[in-house]
Amino acid sequence: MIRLSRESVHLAGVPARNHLVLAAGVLGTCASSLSRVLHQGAGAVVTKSIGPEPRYGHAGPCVVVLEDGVMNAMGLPNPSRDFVEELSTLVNEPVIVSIFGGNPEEFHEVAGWFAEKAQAFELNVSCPHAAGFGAQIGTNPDVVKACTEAVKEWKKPVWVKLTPNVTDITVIGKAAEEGGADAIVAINTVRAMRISTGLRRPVLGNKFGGLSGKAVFPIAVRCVYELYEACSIPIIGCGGISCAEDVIEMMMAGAEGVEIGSAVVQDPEIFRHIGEELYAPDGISAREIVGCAHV
Amino acid sequence: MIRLSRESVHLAGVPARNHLVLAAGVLGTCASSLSRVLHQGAGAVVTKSIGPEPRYGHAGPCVVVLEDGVMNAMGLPNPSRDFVEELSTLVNEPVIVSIFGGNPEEFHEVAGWFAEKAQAFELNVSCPHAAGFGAQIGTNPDVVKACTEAVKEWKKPVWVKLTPNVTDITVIGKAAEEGGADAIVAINTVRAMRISTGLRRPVLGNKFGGLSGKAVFPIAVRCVYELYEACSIPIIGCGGISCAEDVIEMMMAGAEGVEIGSAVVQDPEIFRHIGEELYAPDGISAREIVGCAHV
Amino acid sequence: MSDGLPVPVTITRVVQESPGVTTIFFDQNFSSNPGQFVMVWVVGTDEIPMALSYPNAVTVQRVGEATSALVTMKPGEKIGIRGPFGNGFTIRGKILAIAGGVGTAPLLRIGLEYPDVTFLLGARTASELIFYSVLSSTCDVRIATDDGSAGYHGYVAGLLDEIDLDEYENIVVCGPDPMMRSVLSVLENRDVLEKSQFSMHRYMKCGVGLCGSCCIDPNGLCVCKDGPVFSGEMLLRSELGKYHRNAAGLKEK
Amino acid sequence: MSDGLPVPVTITRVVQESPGVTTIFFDQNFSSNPGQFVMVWVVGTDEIPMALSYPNAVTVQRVGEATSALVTMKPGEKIGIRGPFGNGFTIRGKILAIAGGVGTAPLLRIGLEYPDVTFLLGARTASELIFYSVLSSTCDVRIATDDGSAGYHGYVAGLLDEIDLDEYENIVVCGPDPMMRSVLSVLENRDVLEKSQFSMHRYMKCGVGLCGSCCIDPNGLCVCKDGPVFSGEMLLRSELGKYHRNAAGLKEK
Ligand SMILES: Cc1cc2nc3c(=O)[nH]c(=O)nc-3n(C[C@H](O)[C@H](O)[C@H](O)COP(=O)(O)OP(=O)(O)OC[C@H]3O[C@@H](n4cnc5c(N)ncnc54)[C@H](O)[C@@H]3O)c2cc1C
Ligand SMILES: Cc1cc2nc3c(=O)[nH]c(=O)nc-3n(C[C@H](O)[C@H](O)[C@H](O)COP(=O)(O)OP(=O)(O)OC[C@H]3O[C@@H](n4cnc5c(N)ncnc54)[C@H](O)[C@@H]3O)c2cc1C
Ligand SMILES: Cc1cc2nc3c(=O)[nH]c(=O)nc-3n(C[C@H](O)[C@H](O)[C@H](O)COP(=O)(O)O)c2cc1C
Ligand SMILES: Cc1cc2nc3c(=O)[nH]c(=O)nc-3n(C[C@H](O)[C@H](O)[C@H](O)COP(=O)(O)O)c2cc1C
Ligand code: FES
Ligand code: FES
Repeated sequence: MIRLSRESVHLAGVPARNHLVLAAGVLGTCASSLSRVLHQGAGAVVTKSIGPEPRYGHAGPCVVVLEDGVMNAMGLPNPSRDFVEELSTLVNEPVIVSIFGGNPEEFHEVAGWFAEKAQAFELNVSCPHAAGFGAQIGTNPDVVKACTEAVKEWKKPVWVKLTPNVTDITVIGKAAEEGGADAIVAINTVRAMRISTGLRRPVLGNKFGGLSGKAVFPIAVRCVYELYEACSIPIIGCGGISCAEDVIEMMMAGAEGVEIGSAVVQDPEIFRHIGEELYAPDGISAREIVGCAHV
Repeated sequence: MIRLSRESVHLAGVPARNHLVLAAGVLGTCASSLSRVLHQGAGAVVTKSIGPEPRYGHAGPCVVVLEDGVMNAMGLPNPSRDFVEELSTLVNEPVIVSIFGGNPEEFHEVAGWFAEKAQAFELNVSCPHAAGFGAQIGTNPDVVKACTEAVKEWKKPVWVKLTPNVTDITVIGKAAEEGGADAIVAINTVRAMRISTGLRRPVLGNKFGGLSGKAVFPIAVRCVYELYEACSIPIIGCGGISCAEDVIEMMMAGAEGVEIGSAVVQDPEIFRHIGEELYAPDGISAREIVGCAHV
Repeated sequence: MSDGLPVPVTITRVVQESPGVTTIFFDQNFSSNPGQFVMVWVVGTDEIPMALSYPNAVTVQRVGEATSALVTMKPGEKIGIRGPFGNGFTIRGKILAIAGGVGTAPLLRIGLEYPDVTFLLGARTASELIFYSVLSSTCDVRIATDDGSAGYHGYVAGLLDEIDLDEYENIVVCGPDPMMRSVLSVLENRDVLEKSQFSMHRYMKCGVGLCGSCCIDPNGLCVCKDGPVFSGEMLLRSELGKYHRNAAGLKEK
Repeated sequence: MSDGLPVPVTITRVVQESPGVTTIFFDQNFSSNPGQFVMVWVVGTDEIPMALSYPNAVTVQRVGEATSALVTMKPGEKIGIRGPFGNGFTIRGKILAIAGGVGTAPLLRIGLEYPDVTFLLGARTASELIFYSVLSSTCDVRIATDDGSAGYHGYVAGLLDEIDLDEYENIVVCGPDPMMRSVLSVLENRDVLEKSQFSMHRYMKCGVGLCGSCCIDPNGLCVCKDGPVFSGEMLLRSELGKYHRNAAGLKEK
């Protein structure tokens, strides 16, 4: 297997300790858990998505673990503005604040709260199961561009996280780029459902949810590959990554770094374990492989 | 587990022996293999998709088997009009001819060749990896409607098979319904890619392919559920079904019957095995459970 | 596909343990360590964490919407069970169990299945004491009520004064946060923290260490996965008894 | 994720066996039964089925684009391998192997690894005989060439006249379709079909019994999964020697 050198990395404006970033919404509601993930070897962490008002999330079940993935419909629970205080212990750490809103103004407002504390913003325009937010914004290129521009006013790096639940993801990627995004994150979860045959109804409280984990890896690689051909800004690969080999594959598709979420279910120390396998003193620079599968 | 009674079923105009249909493109190029699958217990079979000209398909690799699914980019290889002769041994069998074309006229022409022989047509407006065909048609509701109308002129049942690679699958489902479709089949494969890290390029000859098998089951259930709420014609569920319980789950989402493809890799006698588990003398009628998860 | 979907079970028996607490038995056993929990899907309402009081039962205190729906269910109705999840207690030797209110549920099996258990049972008032009779047949049970209507008059932590803690190899505790914090203080003062284990409860959505809603300060451990059972030493400098986070992640006292 | 993606291997040695046939050795062994095959990904060109002539080699006859690309590859270059796939031969006792042209490849390991093998080797002309010397060190090898430039003058089936077929417990055959059909006829006439096994080749795209491109009439079996080795009895009333289907599924003679 190809191994990478442990280099200090700038992931689209964020000084990260390595290429492995904790994905949004996973262990991301407390400063203490974010800090724990950093200590366990994540190069940077993305917070739970924070919105204009506190939300308590959908009724449960909110998560089911499948054989080869995870399905969730959390419903964007978040403490809203109180999270500014929560982050105060993490000021100089590589923390990317994920935010969402119902329109560009809300994105601008929420970002403003964190303008002092965040190293960067990640815009969640892609959650497939929260009415009025997320994917309902992220399927419209004009809105994506406007939200990106609105947050860009705070002069921080802005990553825009895309939904795969669109006919052509490159249209949305290009809109983010035009809006001034510093990076594209691909992908958020894939809209999905499972039904309990015993109870004769969808298992998630919200009925619909988002699929993540191994099952979506080939979809995520495809999206990153398509975006790499269509856009010129850096791409952060996300979706189903669970080992060092997957990281290499995502990089070859065009990702400069990766985000990892669901894999913590099988291995809470996934960042340390992937890091141990991925990096070696005689490793090569990631630059040598990013996008190399575009032949 | 719920078990069904072995009833003679009319699946959207097709007199089928049970609810389990062989999916298009799987063991579907020879009359002999179709007949074998029928003997092994399929209720009906869909042929390989047939188009206006013979095609030899994409360069290999065309298929890779993943841990939890299959990825393929066959490239719609097919013998075109010669397939009429091939089917002559199957005249009174429950055979659904899958067809594709680049426009409504081609769909009409190809269907015409089989108007005497097919029990029904399935329109492949959904293959995610053949330029100019399949999904490039199936993402446009107007074209889907026109293709359906064109084939409907032959006065045979018409099933329209949809791609999940769209922002809103119900828009396409409704277009098929307006065009006079007798059923909707959901889903075709999900656009995907894997990269060989050792060889530093996409593993499929066509680079992009379609994901099928277990990995896509939650996506297929979701699509069937959405279509059941939006459309009034029968739905045939397809995607990742590999056991009797999956069949029940698809039916609860709204499917009157199911198609099964990739699962033959793990078990070439999958139809017999699922049938043995699914049906019982004291089983209930499928009618009792189709769509029952819409609470 | 077999996977982690909720397992549908049918309720077989509903037993009222006290005015506010009901045990719901179902038709399937789940093998677990005492202290592990399951996510109970109260269909149409919510999914909530519950200790398995028996291999085939949960014991529910009615506090809000989901618990109210659950305690009014009838035999024949179905619920869904995910799990068991979490670590559970490590049990060896002579055991002191300290339970407050419905916190008795995760400790019940210890009282019933292990040979040498002293069980301290606390509640606000006599009618709220649960599992007293079943426990007295297998262990040495001592009682405390806040209002003095039965047993010791005062908090269950007060019962510890009369107990020689050196006798016990393990001290297992479950109850409301303030009760656990006060027990923790007593055990610290009497220098036996290292043999204590506390079963924590925090707002849970996933149960599998993913969503982060159950994480506790200051070390960010997941109550659902790293717990719910933690050593007293670990909890000493934790948020226990000070605050917890609600469903939105907002801190509450 | 470990799965059925092509395994990348590096070519270590390229051996020209005859003007048109080349053995490509690589740096990894694949354990297989003789007669199983792999899908060889000739990067940038195509993926094609090939017998493993050795655990770490395929022996390639140049016939078109992919085989031409493959035989001109150099040590150090990489190819991808999926498999092994298919059933392989069942081998026991004294064996008669009958090979035509590059059909020798799937039989080679039988000649080298089993104790009691008679090997009938056919080719169009002397220079096209492959593996003669390596096989003669381990088996009784007899030769036939269409042009009489070495050994028996005529088709390899002709060699059967001089052989007492009752001596053999298994008869294994691989070669071009017409050659296999003629061997099949001889074996039928001499009433030994039930101990014969033929390795078939048909157009293959998936190798795993999914796409249907390799199916044979009249029973619709997949050469890639149910075969490539079939009993002579099964093939008697098959399409063998009459037609096959090409990549588009069109019948060809
Ligand atoms: C590991 C664990 C084991 C538990 N075991 C038991 C038990 O055996 N018996 C029992 O009666 N109770 C148990 N609980 C507490 C029980 O989960 C809550 O009482 C229940 O969730 C309340 O739901 P509700 O809809 O009725 O109340 P709500 O009105 O929704 O909330 C009332 C209060 O209950 C708590 N709560 C609500 N939802 C949750 C949730 N998803 N996770 C955690 N707490 C929540 C909150 O503090 C909330 O303020 C346990 C909790 C945990 C974490
Ligand atoms: C199970 C099996 C084992 C084989 N073992 C060997 C071997 O050990 N050595 C060897 O030299 N050859 C072997 N072959 C034949 C080999 O696969 C073909 O010669 C090769 O695929 C030709 O590819 P090409 O691109 O060079 O030729 P093309 O120009 O593409 O085609 C030339 C002819 O080769 C055949 N062919 C082409 N592609 C395929 C394909 N995907 N599957 C099957 N046949 C194809 C067709 O008959 C075609 O007409 C085997 C075939 C099978 C099915
Ligand atoms: C429980 C859970 C909660 C999530 N919450 C968020 C969120 O708040 N914001 C967001 O942008 N993505 C969220 N996601 C999506 C992940 O960040 C990630 O895009 C997705 O899970 C795919 O990556 P994975 O396969 O590595 O998990 C969530 C995913 C899960 C499983
Ligand atoms: C090898 C292969 C070839 C396929 N060819 C076709 C085809 O020609 N036409 C079509 O409509 N669908 C085709 N499909 C899609 C399947 O019919 C089916 O929609 C998809 O595989 C999902 O079902 P499954 O998970 O049960 O395989 C093909 C799928 C595979 C794996
Ligand atoms: S409940 Fe989700 S991490 Fe504990
Ligand atoms: S090659 Fe696909 S079924 Fe045999």
